[in-house]
Amino acid sequence: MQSSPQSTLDTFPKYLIRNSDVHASRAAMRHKNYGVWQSWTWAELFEEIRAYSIGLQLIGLKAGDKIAIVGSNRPRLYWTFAAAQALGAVPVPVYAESVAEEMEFVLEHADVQYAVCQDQEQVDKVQSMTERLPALQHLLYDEHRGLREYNHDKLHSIAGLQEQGRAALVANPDLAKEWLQGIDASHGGELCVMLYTSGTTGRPKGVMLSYDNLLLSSLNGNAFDKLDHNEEIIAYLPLAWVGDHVFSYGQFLTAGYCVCCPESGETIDIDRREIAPTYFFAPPRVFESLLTTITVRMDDAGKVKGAMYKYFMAVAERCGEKILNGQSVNIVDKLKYKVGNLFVYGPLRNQLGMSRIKVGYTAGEAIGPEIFSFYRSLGINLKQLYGQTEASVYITAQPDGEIYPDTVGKPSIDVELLLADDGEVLYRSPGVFMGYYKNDEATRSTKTEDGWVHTGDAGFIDDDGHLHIIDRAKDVGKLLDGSMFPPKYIENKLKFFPSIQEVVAFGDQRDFATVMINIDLTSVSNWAERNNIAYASYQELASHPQVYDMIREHVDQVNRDLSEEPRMAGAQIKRFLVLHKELDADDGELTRTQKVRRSFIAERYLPLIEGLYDGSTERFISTEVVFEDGRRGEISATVRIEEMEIYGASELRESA
Amino acid sequence: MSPDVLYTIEVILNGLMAGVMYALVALGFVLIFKASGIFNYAQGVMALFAAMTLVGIQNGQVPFSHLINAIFGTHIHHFGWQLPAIVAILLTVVVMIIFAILVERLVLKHLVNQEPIILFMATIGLAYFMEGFGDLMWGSEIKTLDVGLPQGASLALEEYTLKWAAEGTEYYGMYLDKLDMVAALVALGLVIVLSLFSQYTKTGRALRAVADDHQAALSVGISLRKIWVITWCIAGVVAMVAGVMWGSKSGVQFSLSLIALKALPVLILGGFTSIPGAIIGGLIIGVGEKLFEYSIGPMIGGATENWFAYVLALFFLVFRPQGLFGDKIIERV
Amino acid sequence: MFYRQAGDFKTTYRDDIQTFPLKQDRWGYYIVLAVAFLVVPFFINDYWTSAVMLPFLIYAIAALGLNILTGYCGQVSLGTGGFLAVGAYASYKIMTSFPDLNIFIVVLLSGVVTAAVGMLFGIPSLRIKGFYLAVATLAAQFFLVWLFNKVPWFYNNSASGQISVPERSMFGFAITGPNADAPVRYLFCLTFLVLLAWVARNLTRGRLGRSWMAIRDMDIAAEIIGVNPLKSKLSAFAVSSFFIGVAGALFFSVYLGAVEVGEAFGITQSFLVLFMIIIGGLGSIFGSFAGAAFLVLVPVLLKNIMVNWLGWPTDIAVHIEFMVVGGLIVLFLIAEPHGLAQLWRLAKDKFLLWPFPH
Amino acid sequence: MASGIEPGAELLRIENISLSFGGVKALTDVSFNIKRGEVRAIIGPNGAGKSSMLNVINGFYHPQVGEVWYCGEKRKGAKPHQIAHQGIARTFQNIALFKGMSTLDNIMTGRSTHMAANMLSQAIWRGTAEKEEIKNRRYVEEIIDFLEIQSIRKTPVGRLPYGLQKRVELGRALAAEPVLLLLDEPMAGMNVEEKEDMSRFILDVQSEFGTTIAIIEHDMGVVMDISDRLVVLDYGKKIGDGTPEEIRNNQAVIDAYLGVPHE
Repeated sequence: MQSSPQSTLDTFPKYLIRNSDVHASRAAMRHKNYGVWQSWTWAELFEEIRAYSIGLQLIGLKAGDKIAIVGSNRPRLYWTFAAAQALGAVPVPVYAESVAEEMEFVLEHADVQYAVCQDQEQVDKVQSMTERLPALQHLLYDEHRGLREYNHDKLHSIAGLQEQGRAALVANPDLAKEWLQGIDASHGGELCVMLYTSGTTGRPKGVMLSYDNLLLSSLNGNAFDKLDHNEEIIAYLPLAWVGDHVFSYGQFLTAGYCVCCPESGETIDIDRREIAPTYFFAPPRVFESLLTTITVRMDDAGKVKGAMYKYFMAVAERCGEKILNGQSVNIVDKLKYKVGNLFVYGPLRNQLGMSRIKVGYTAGEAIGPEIFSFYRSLGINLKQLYGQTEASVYITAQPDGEIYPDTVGKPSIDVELLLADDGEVLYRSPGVFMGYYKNDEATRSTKTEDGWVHTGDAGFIDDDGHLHIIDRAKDVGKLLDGSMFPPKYIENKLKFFPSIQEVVAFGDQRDFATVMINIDLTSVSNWAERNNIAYASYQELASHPQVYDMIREHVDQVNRDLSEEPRMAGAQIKRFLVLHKELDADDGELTRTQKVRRSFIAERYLPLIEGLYDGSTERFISTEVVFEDGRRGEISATVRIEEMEIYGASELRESA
Repeated sequence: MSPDVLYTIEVILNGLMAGVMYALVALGFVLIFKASGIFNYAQGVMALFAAMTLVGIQNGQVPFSHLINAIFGTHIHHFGWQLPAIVAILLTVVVMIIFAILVERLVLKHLVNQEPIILFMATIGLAYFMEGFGDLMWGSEIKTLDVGLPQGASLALEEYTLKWAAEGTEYYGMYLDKLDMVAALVALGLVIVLSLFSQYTKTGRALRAVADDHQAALSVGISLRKIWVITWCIAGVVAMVAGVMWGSKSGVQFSLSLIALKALPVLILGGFTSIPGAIIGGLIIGVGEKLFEYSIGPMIGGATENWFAYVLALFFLVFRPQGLFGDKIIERV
Repeated sequence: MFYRQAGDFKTTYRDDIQTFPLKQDRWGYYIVLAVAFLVVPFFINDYWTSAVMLPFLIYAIAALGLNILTGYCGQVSLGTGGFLAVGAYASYKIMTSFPDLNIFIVVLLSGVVTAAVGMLFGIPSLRIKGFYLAVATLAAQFFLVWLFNKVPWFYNNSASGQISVPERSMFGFAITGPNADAPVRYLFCLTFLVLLAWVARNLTRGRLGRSWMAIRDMDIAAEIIGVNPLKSKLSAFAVSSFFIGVAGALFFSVYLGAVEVGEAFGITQSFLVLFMIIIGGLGSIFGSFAGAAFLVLVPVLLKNIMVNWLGWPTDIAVHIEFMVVGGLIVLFLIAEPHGLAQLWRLAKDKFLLWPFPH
Repeated sequence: MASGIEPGAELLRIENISLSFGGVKALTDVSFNIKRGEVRAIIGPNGAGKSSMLNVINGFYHPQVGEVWYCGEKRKGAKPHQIAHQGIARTFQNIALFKGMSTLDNIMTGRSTHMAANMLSQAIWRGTAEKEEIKNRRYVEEIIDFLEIQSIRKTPVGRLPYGLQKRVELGRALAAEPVLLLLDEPMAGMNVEEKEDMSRFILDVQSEFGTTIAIIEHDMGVVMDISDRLVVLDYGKKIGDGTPEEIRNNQAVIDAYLGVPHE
């Protein structure tokens, strides 16, 4: 249909055109809206995006302009990428739920002239900061609700723009051709998108990625997992996150598969089940919470069903992964697994909407081994990958059949790895970013002349060539006795226990390692119910002696493990406490991607940390918190601190 | 007086008698409805069952004899005694009380605060069960019931009314059934006893309280379940009386249970909650259908009693849904 | 447990509101249909046809009818027997007055006649509710039966007062009369049942059905939001009576062949059908089938056990049957007021949620 | 019918209404009007006759004395369902949802006034019936989206928590695309957040659909916020009528409310 004098496929708009030719009548996008999955074929999608793009052109969007995208996974917001790129403009997705000042910084720093908002809420947010955003010219919105009364000189509905675009196309036949020529003129080296990394420390940095970066890593990703136009995925992660950008946009266009947008936050689970994606991606958090809900729900099961579930899950644990990896298992187990598949695994996959998954990925953080193997043992091909915005995601990934929970896999296609002396991992690949926007000094410090990029993560490569990540390189500290102290490593080991939600470890430049622990409300409260432990509040539950005992066991377990590894033995946990409140992004204790802000916490809970080291058995603490409705308040408590026993580094390893 | 007038009077009187019979059954409905808001379709079957039991006990029948014989190939039928009516009646009363308790235990208890229509259907089920049970227990053949009530026409009355007719006309005096008269008296007595009971006994007052307002009654500590048992007992007894009357009139047989259906229109007219209503409704229906049959019946093939009552009730409903004595219903939202 | 909803998603409202949204259900339905039409006819003999199949099919139609009125629209009726009679006599009169008329048409027309009568007796429902209405419908029951008894025109002055069906055939197959073969009669009734069930489903899932349920659940609110009670109730009576009329016509012409109104269409019929929908489940199409099947099979079963196995006299069997049926009604009203349909629904939910308990 | 009425012009006029049930006076000589597009509150202590007033407006009660003028026409003994067809919809003080039906079906039922397929086409589910079903389903879905109740679309309303039921009932009323929407204590028994949501919805309804709204509500704070004008009833008599300001300073009203706890 719109076949243009095709040059090489080196930009996303070109892929859009390609798909509208090759897959014209295939579903390109779905959106659960008004009760059913509204669908667009590639041909329709092309038409929509072109109209949109022309519309943008009419209100003056031109090459080089920055256009912010604020909102959740809605088709029109995804269209904005292509529509803008077709005109040579640069889309800048922003974390919709980020607090005003964060968003304002990004919009200001990226000096965006246009902003596309999902709905009234976002429009209000952006408009509230207009006077501090001189560059901003036009606001666009997807959902008109509640915006009727607003002044519309500088405010446009996307649908409205599309109408204008269509009208213009009719009025002026050449427009379409010019538009296509514009696309042909562009090339792969150009800036394609700017993604702001929600830095755990300091201000977010704007990572500039070129078409080549994203296209190549997308294509490599497709090749690595044999993804093609038959995939269906469900887009539910923040648009501003590189993961979503590659999966729901890069690979979407390059592979030509179908992206489905859920109806709303509450319905995501149902929507996933309805669509049953063939390719799935989620940070460990999602898998954790899914597993927790499964266990919680199964706990209420009747005797028979409960027993059956336990039995077959045991079978799966024994041979499920082997079967998935195509290793040989004895015939009896094979049979048992088949039965289990009929009665438990199959239905479970069905409930999770994972019956059709070809490949599932977890990344962003380390995932608990048992969580990881739980899904694999169900027959879901879940894999880990290690990536970064700066690398357009892929650095390493686990190849099929070579899955080890404690590694993040082998270098992805076209990726080279290098280990610095301090153990930091460096990489070089076609996906490597152009640089940080308006921040050369940061660029220089991360990216060497010859294109190596510092991941900032410490790790090592084992004999099979698999990469192990220990921790953030700069976070790997030393105890005063000189032994190594990898906080994240310790924290993750603890976090792998379902009853533990969040952990903050201390020890750098100190005599010994200590941890602050956040219990996981869902699983612990459930545990409390079953052991009929009464409690009135999170605080009371957290400070309950029996809870302490349970946590104590976990910590002890971790200490044993640490003592097994000579390099870590010194970092055993000497004292711990259970925090009286949940760490919360609204209080700035976590980042928007739910990573802990170590330094911030360190000063916020100073008294407790002193307590951890001055040998006192309890400490009083009072902190300011922000409630959901924005009100501020104080909460205070006296937190108990407990002493742990330390194990000698295991002789076995010593001798080895 | 011309014979026609006299005939008419006779018809009316007969109607009144029949009406009393209907009223008798209707009474049972009203009692239960007032106390528990249940529309007890089984009332008719209760009457049948009571009558059967009475006959059975009186003639010393072996309960379930047919079944027993079928299973063990035996040939037992009677104990071979004859009990005096009064004893039989008392025993029957006991049976009905046991029955009432069972009903409460097994059925009502589990159906508290269900919609009336559900309860209604439940009693239909109950009726079916009892019918089968009664037949199984005493056999389904038609039985004659004789507790020594006077039978046949009252000759005295015939003699007495002979001379009322105008000279020279053909008239053989008024035909009234003694049994009907007795029934009328019994019904009257029953009503008086019941009203005294509900006026002057503690239980009676409790009954009224419950009828007026369940919640209130409960809050002042009247046990609903106890009340229900009592009402069902009373209803049982009333059913027995009705059963005896109808039984001695036209034999104890299945059709007896259908008088329950006849009582429905009576209630529609009289309202579900008023004892006098039941009586008057009964009389109206009785007289109405007799007169209709007498005057119009012949023209349209007779046997109009089968439906007259219902059609009357139907028209009545359409024009005065709340019944004779009910007051206007104000719907709120 | 066997359900796999994953990947079964709807892109249009048409798909979303179809009768069997789940693929597996849809297939189950097709299979049942195929078996009923293509397999069963080759295996049924006269006994099965007359003892089980025909009664089931015909009562299912009647139950559907009553369920529309009572289950969906909330108007309790005890006049079913009477309306069955109307259907039967209508078909008789039509057949005898228009000998050449196709039997299929005849049955439909009987339904139409009954619908008219039903609407007539439905008028009181505009003023009265609950068992007041139930009583009013008794008037229909008794009056109609009496009418067909007393007015010779209805039974063409036949000496016996009975009506007996003349032979009628379609495509060369005798449908009615002594020469009709079991499979043919079965298929004839089955066709009507499937057709009417489909219609019932369509009516109950659309505007009309919703207005019925609205009247049932809260009539005042319904009227205030714009549901016309007159139309809703009368349409319910009409549709319901149409179904029952068709059932009556089949009952007489295909099943019994000759009837005497008093015994064939007495009050007991009214109760029987009412029981069917209570046990089956009020306000459920499936329930109508389940209830009919249940109450047709239970007696057959009991009879076989007690009479044929234990060799008890029939009358005892009948008594016990009464007890069992009555007992079941009470039991259902206590344990599961929504009947077999609800049990089915729960079981299904269990499977849908499997392995999760809730 | 209402199309002729400009925003701000009189939509409905109550003239000297008196209503009594068997001697018990519910309303005595009440007169007021409602203008197109406004939020008109009817307030007053318990038993002041507010609900009776709504019942008169939507024709459920027929006052012995007085006239109701709607869209410039005097109403003569119309039935509630006819009045619904004239564009008056309402919600109820104690929720009057159809318990046996799903959220979707409840709201679809509210759509009846816009559906007209004949019985035959419904019976065979072809042609107009199906088309109209789908068309209106779409509209209903927009309401569901508007009220943010997607997640309970197919849940039987009986199982829903109180707050959501209230929302569904609002949805059912909106489905009729009413000209005049009567809300009978839409926030009774709600907590602060729920009340805020509900007020937002009500105001959105007014702005999105240009619906005229008559609301009974006890929460003075909320009423004063969202309503343009108020009528105050006490013992069936009108004791005040005007803007929130005027009402606040109306002595009669203050007296009526003295000692009357308003939740």
